[in-house]
Amino acid sequence: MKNKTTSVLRLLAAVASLAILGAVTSTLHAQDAPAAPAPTPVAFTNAPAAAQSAYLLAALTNGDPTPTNIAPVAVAGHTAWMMVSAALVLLMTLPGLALFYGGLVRSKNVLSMLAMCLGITGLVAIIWWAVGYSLVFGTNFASPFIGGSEFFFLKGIDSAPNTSYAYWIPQNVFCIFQLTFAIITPALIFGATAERLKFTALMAFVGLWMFVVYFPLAHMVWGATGLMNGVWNADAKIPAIDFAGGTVVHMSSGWSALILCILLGKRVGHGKEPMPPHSLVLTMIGTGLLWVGWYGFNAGSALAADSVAANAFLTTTLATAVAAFVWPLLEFILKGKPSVLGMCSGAVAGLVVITPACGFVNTTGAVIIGVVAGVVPYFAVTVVKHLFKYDDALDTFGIHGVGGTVGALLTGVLVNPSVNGNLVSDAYAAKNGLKAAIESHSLIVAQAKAAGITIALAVVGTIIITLIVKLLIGLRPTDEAEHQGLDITDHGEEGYTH
Amino acid sequence: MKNKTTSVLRLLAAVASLAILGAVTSTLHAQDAPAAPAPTPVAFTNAPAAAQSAYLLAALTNGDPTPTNIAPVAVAGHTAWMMVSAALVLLMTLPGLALFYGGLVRSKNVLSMLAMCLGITGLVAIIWWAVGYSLVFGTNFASPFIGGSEFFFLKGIDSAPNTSYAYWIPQNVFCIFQLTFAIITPALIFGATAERLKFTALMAFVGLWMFVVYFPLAHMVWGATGLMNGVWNADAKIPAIDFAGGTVVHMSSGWSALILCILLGKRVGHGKEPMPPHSLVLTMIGTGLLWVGWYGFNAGSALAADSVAANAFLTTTLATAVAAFVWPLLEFILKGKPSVLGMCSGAVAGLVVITPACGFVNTTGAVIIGVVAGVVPYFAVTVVKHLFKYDDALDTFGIHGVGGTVGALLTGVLVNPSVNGNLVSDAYAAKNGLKAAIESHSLIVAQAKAAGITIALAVVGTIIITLIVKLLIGLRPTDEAEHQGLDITDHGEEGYTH
Amino acid sequence: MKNKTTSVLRLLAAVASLAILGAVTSTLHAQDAPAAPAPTPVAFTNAPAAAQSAYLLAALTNGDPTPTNIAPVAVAGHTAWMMVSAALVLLMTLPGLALFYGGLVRSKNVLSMLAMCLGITGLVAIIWWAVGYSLVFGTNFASPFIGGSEFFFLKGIDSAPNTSYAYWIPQNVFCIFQLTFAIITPALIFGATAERLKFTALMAFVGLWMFVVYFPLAHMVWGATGLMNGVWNADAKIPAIDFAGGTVVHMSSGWSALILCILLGKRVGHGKEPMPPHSLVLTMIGTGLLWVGWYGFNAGSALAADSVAANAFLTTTLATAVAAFVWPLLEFILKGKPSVLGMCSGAVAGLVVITPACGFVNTTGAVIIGVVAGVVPYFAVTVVKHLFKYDDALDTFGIHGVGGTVGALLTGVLVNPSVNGNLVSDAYAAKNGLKAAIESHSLIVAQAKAAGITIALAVVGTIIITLIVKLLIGLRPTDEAEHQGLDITDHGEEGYTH
Amino acid sequence: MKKIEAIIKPFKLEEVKDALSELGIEGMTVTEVKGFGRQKGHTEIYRGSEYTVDFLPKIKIEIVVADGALEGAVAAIVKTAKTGKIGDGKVFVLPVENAVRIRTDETGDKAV
Amino acid sequence: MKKIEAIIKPFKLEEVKDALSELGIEGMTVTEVKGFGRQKGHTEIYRGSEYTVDFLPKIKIEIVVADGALEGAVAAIVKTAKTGKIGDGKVFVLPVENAVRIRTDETGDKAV
Amino acid sequence: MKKIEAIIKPFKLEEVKDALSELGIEGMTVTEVKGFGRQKGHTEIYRGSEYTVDFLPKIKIEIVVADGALEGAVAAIVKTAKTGKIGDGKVFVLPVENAVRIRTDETGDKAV
Ligand SMILES: Nc1ncnc2c1ncn2[C@@H]1O[C@H](COP(=O)(O)OP(=O)(O)O)[C@@H](O)[C@H]1O
Ligand SMILES: Nc1ncnc2c1ncn2[C@@H]1O[C@H](COP(=O)(O)OP(=O)(O)O)[C@@H](O)[C@H]1O
Ligand SMILES: Nc1ncnc2c1ncn2[C@@H]1O[C@H](COP(=O)(O)OP(=O)(O)O)[C@@H](O)[C@H]1O
Repeated sequence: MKNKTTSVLRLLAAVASLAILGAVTSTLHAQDAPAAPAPTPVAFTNAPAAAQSAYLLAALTNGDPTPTNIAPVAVAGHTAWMMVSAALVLLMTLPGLALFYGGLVRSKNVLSMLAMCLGITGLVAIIWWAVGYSLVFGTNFASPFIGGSEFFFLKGIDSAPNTSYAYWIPQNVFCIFQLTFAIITPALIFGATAERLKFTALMAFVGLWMFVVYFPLAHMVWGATGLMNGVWNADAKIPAIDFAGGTVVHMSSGWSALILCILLGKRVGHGKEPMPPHSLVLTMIGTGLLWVGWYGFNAGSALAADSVAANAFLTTTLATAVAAFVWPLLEFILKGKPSVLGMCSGAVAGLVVITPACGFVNTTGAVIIGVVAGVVPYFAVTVVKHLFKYDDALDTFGIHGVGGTVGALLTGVLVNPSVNGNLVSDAYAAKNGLKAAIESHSLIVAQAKAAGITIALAVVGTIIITLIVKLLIGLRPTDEAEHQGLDITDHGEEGYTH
Repeated sequence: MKNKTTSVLRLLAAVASLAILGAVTSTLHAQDAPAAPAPTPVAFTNAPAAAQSAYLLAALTNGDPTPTNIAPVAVAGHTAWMMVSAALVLLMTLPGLALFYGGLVRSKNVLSMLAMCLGITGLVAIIWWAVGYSLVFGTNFASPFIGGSEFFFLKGIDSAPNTSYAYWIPQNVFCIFQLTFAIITPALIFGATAERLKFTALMAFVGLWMFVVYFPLAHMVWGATGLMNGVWNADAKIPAIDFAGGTVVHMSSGWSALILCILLGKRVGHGKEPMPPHSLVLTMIGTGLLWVGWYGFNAGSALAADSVAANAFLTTTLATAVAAFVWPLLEFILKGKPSVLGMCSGAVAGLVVITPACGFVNTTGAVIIGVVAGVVPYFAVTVVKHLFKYDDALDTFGIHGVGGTVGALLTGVLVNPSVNGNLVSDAYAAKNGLKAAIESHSLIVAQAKAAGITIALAVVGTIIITLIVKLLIGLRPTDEAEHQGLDITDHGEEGYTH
Repeated sequence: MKNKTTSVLRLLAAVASLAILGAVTSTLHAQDAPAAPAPTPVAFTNAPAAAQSAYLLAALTNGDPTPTNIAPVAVAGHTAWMMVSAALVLLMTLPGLALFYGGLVRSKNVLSMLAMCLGITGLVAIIWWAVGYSLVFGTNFASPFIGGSEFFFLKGIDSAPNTSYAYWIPQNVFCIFQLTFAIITPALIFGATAERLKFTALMAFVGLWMFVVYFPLAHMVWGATGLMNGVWNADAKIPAIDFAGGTVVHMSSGWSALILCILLGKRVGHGKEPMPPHSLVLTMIGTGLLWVGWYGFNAGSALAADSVAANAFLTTTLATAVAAFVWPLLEFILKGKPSVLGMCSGAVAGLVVITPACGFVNTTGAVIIGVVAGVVPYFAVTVVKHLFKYDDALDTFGIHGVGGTVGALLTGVLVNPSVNGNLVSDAYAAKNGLKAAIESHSLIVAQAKAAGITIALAVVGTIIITLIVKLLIGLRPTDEAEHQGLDITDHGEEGYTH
Repeated sequence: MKKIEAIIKPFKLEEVKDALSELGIEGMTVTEVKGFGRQKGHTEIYRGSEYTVDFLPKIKIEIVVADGALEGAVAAIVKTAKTGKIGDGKVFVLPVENAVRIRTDETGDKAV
Repeated sequence: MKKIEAIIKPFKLEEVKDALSELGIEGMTVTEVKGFGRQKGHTEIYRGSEYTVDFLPKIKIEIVVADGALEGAVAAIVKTAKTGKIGDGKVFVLPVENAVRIRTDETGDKAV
Repeated sequence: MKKIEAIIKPFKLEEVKDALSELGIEGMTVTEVKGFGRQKGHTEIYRGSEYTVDFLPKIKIEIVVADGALEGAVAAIVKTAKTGKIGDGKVFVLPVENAVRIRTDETGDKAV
């Protein structure tokens, strides 16, 4: 057993080293993005009639208002959609993920999953307010790796748009929308470590992980000066694309989960006692809410209620439905019975794999992704996990780690600029090489680099943080406490009483 | 007993025959709708200023842009609303209906209800992508009974509007919105057959039923060339109206449910063992989610965030709340205790009955519908069912079949063109006779014809499909398996473990 | 015990009397608001091009269209947002609050909480349709205390905007949005009286309470001629502000709850038998849905998808997340274990306290409110309640009463006109003294008056209503019935069967 | 006095109860239990983890009867609970030394 | 040694437990059961289907005591569990032949 | 025949069952119970209301065996259920007068 663990860790270390090497090489020449000199905007009422009309049409269709020289403002339709989207992504965590995970553990640990989701929400929101948003979406450090300090404590953030990210939505709503991503990402990790990680250790881990893994990664992928922001950073050294978080959300959490669950060790009784889900009903409610909420996550990532959002809406639905069908179909073929957990797992896998691709692929791409999402994570969860014998309790790695990685790579293959003009924009994609990569069908190289960097950061970051937390707080409850369940030992409550 | 069944079936056969006769007569002279010659549109920037302004106002209020001669595009406010609506209707199935039904069965069958909803979602989405959408909303077959082949595999469907259906929303979102209807409709059926239908048989039934019942019916009612599409097809032979699916969704599923549950036979132990709902808490959660999701279903059926949607929003709320009050009031008067199940049943009945009417009636009409919806299905469920002794386990027929039929007819009585100008439009309603029917207060004739055709199609279709599935796969599990519960026998899982 | 109750009641009576005195004094000189003479509006197509453009921009950004002299209409983006908001607020009650409260009671009373929420929804909707909306938002009584009769039975209410309240949304949607507030407010009360109030008594109480407390209070605070409507009534005698219902919703329900639970007496076995929550899982689901739904409540109260809504969205999120973190932090420090119930309680407390302030304070104000919301209700619930020994079963007073009062007062301190220009508008705030109060940092005086009037009305109203209901129907079930649980005795059902 | 403990299949409960009522037996106590026996269980699979579930839901009925009523009661249970299929369950008889009715303090045969 | 099996009303559990603790009884085992007896049940109606529910929630307490402690324990239970209303429940006494404390292998009276 | 009633810690169930199966014991009945004993409980706090929970989840195993199998079965249970920590539980032995297998009407030792 010890040997197995060691060899897995060794393998990972090798992957990580290579990835880091790649990342460093790719970014040696990273430079500050030159600020475009903005002309003085005119007031709407002073603009010529044609400009006014063009401006209004742009406002309705998420067009670029720059030619009109009128400053964009928060506009009803897009603002409505982004508020809805932010609420939907919050719904994914509270109570979506809480129920999805909560149903899968034994009833004595159900509250520990709910507390995890609630606790992370509070903690991450506070960090986000203080520094997090700024470290991801600020730019005054002019760094491809991390944002800036200009928005610390959300200074200056109001309902005016931040046009580095979107023309027609208020920055404060953008900030909360992004917060909901920063909340669910670390929460995903703790499916792998379910039923055996102390709550205090969990919270400490999250506090560190945001700084070491999430903020840098999110900036690299989505920040205006980010290293791998192929769509919106003309200076991106790695012109990779990730529509809604294949790397930032799923790979980062999935790979961190793998490492953390290996370092943590298996649950007491693992492999001896049966540990079936205590309520697949909760898990199914969670799945439904995750699916519905994911429309905010994916279509909301267009940052407007526009054509790209509409495309993401369609592709998300198709990929998810197909995967939700394929996974239980495999069960039916291989084991004889299609299960509810299989359907739920397939749905989530579909959502995960389409995430980075949803705004970049067409209908056919979505169906292909759905099939792959129903097959690859299925085997990751039912075969690979048992082969390597790590206790990824609720299959965070199998679904989010593997699915996210597959999605990031598939996005490079199935990308289709006809659904999203930004993929070949003159302002960005033509400059940083994204357009060229797409036209030469070689985008997968950039995608692989981005995936490698993500894995490297998640693996190395998690190892370091885990060791720190272990030293300072310790990771596991006593065996006695683990038998009794974390609900009573960590929270002094029971999930259910009669 | 045998005799009872036979006589019920006979009665139904009679009704069905008459209805078919009516349908055939009405449609003998169906012809192809002549395609309106479209003038070449001008680009927005080239249009005169007045046209631009008119166009923009139309975009904001779901007006008709044809006079401006500028091609409509997907516009933020409507697109946002339709994405929300589609998500809300999906929420109705996952997890809304799953919980509503899941709570009503015994705990050993709870997963079978969840699997039903999830399985249908996957299967129907795949069929929809391949051919379903096209068979309903395509037009190249130029048939009043079925759509076309032009959209097979969603070919050519992108974020541009399909102006046969709506001016200002992307067709891909329209396609998914309609998919969510195609998902929930068959799922409703299996309330009637709960606790005793094999999962494989269920899935086979759905696969056939979509083609035999749903696609033709949805095209007839909502397709641009549909037989009974009074509002949007100038050539509709039967100028009936159905705002959000009284016939297409509730009658089709409700009447199919009646037939299927009779053919299937009663649950083992029915009438001997008590079979109370295992969790009214789940049922109530489901009710809440159905109600909330139904706003997407009803107000979303305006296909825009416009005045008609707003009216549907109001009428849906009033009818539902009134019915949710009247049903338990009846219980209180007749039995002494208002029950939670009664409140939930009343709410769903209200939602069902207002569905075809919501965009066509005013406030007072909605309140009347609410009262009727609280009374008629109440007696259908508590009296009629026991009289005829069929085992409509979760009352799909009593609520959706009866409620849908009542709603379709009441719509003909309470219709009020002042809330929806399309009811008397020159382009369609004046041509196909809808306007005349409304003005002469004889719309109920068309409504009755539409209801008759729906019943006929559902009854005959279900009989045929059921016989096929029975032959090929068999319908029921063994008695042993039924005792053990479908969760273990069909899905190899348990809903709850301790 | 008797003595304790008496002294509490005495204290309250004193507070109430003082408050009434204040209210009467403040309003002696209330006069009819003079109707502004409206110029004849021009049709959009006849307006000059500049007016058209200005009008369209106003439509997109919730601007004032008066200068353009074109009548405002329902516009897609705002209409979409308000339909979503109304649906979200309904979700807060069905099933949000039902689950939040339902999880906290013992399982034999879970249905009584669900029935309460469903029953109130039906009853209040019917009253609202008949007279309620009119009594709150009508104006033809020209009274600062109550609305008018012009909208009885929703006469004349259609999809045109009512510009006394909002320019760009349909009045029918506004009406339903406000209905959802009128539903959840009385439902909050019955957390305090859980497990021991007869259902019939509860319904009778609600029927009276709406007329005695809610309609007058809502008119005073939000009606166009309301006594304390500082933002929108130029003649408001008390220029107080309450963005989304600190007084109208939380204080009114919270203080009524305190009185009612004292008059009702404690649960049988209170303090002897353990009465732990039967399912914190339900409570947590409820919390998640409340939080998500509250975005409709708070940001929806902007009555548009505009900058103010966006600000409310941000402040709501921050205050809630901070409070959800601070409450369990206190538990951790004082008791050693952060609990899920603590996290849920903190979240709800944060939502309550930010409610009146959300559209009026900035980021920093929100964080301060979050901290206060995590601390003050915590002590109200864990210390004050035990000191005074009233049985506020689910802490309605501790969270909504105390939290609402704190929020109303803090709003006066933290108010910041830079996030909401209406606070210093020439049309209203400059006339009624709101602007002056804000500029002189003395708004807390008006806020205290408004709070005093609210408490007075709630306390006196509740005492009177309770006595009436006690006389006519009786309040409590027999001890036997209370032991058995209200689900069986009042509703003839069980929440769960196996 | 004797105590009868019968383990039966859950769906037989109503029938057994009715049969006992007809015999004039006015009280019994019922518990949901899990039974392990010759009746084989089933396999559940959760994402590749297979569990053999040998413990099947059963109902335990406990009845304390006067000695004279024993035989009839046991016979009634055996008759109505029988399906002839494996897993039908068992009836055990145990001696009881005393019984008290809490409400009345009656003891012995009068208490049951 | 004797085994006491008491069927009581659920809300009496705390009181009974406290009374027994005061007697120095340090162990007991409690089960949620359903009781059928003279106490009449209630009717539940689900959409027109009426069910008579005769099985009411009860608590079963099992205590094994040394012979000497029997009488006191039974008396304490009867006293504290009594409400005087129908359905208060029963106390049964059964003979026990041996007891083992798993932790220590102690047997007999020392084990309870 | 004897009836063994063993109260054990829940997570020991599988092990005990396997040990008994190896001895050739083919049937048993299991109930989820709550135990009160020397093992101390824990405190739960719900918004300032503190409850001491003394009733801990335990599993009760009931096995009726022929007299000859008694000793082995008890020993196996005690051995596998032991953790050495307080709260390991008890084994009680009660006399059984008869057993019937419902399916076959077999009685006595053949029935178990
Ligand atoms: N020796 C035993 N002691 C206690 N309970 C037993 C014993 N043998 C069987 N049971 C109970 O009886 C049930 C049925 O027994 P099983 O062997 O499956 O079938 P059958 O009764 O038809 O022989 C078991 O599930 C178990 O609950
Ligand atoms: N003969 C019996 N055997 C086993 N349990 C019994 C018997 N008679 C009664 N009980 C249990 O005692 C409970 C109370 O009995 P019941 O007849 O309702 O009232 P009372 O104890 O006041 O006479 C029943 O619900 C049942 O659980
Ligand atoms: N006298 C008794 N009668 C019935 N059950 C008992 C008795 N004493 C203990 N038990 C059961 O045994 C369990 C373990 O007992 P406890 O005193 O906690 O530890 P130990 O068995 O290590 O002495 C208790 O939880 C209870 O279920």
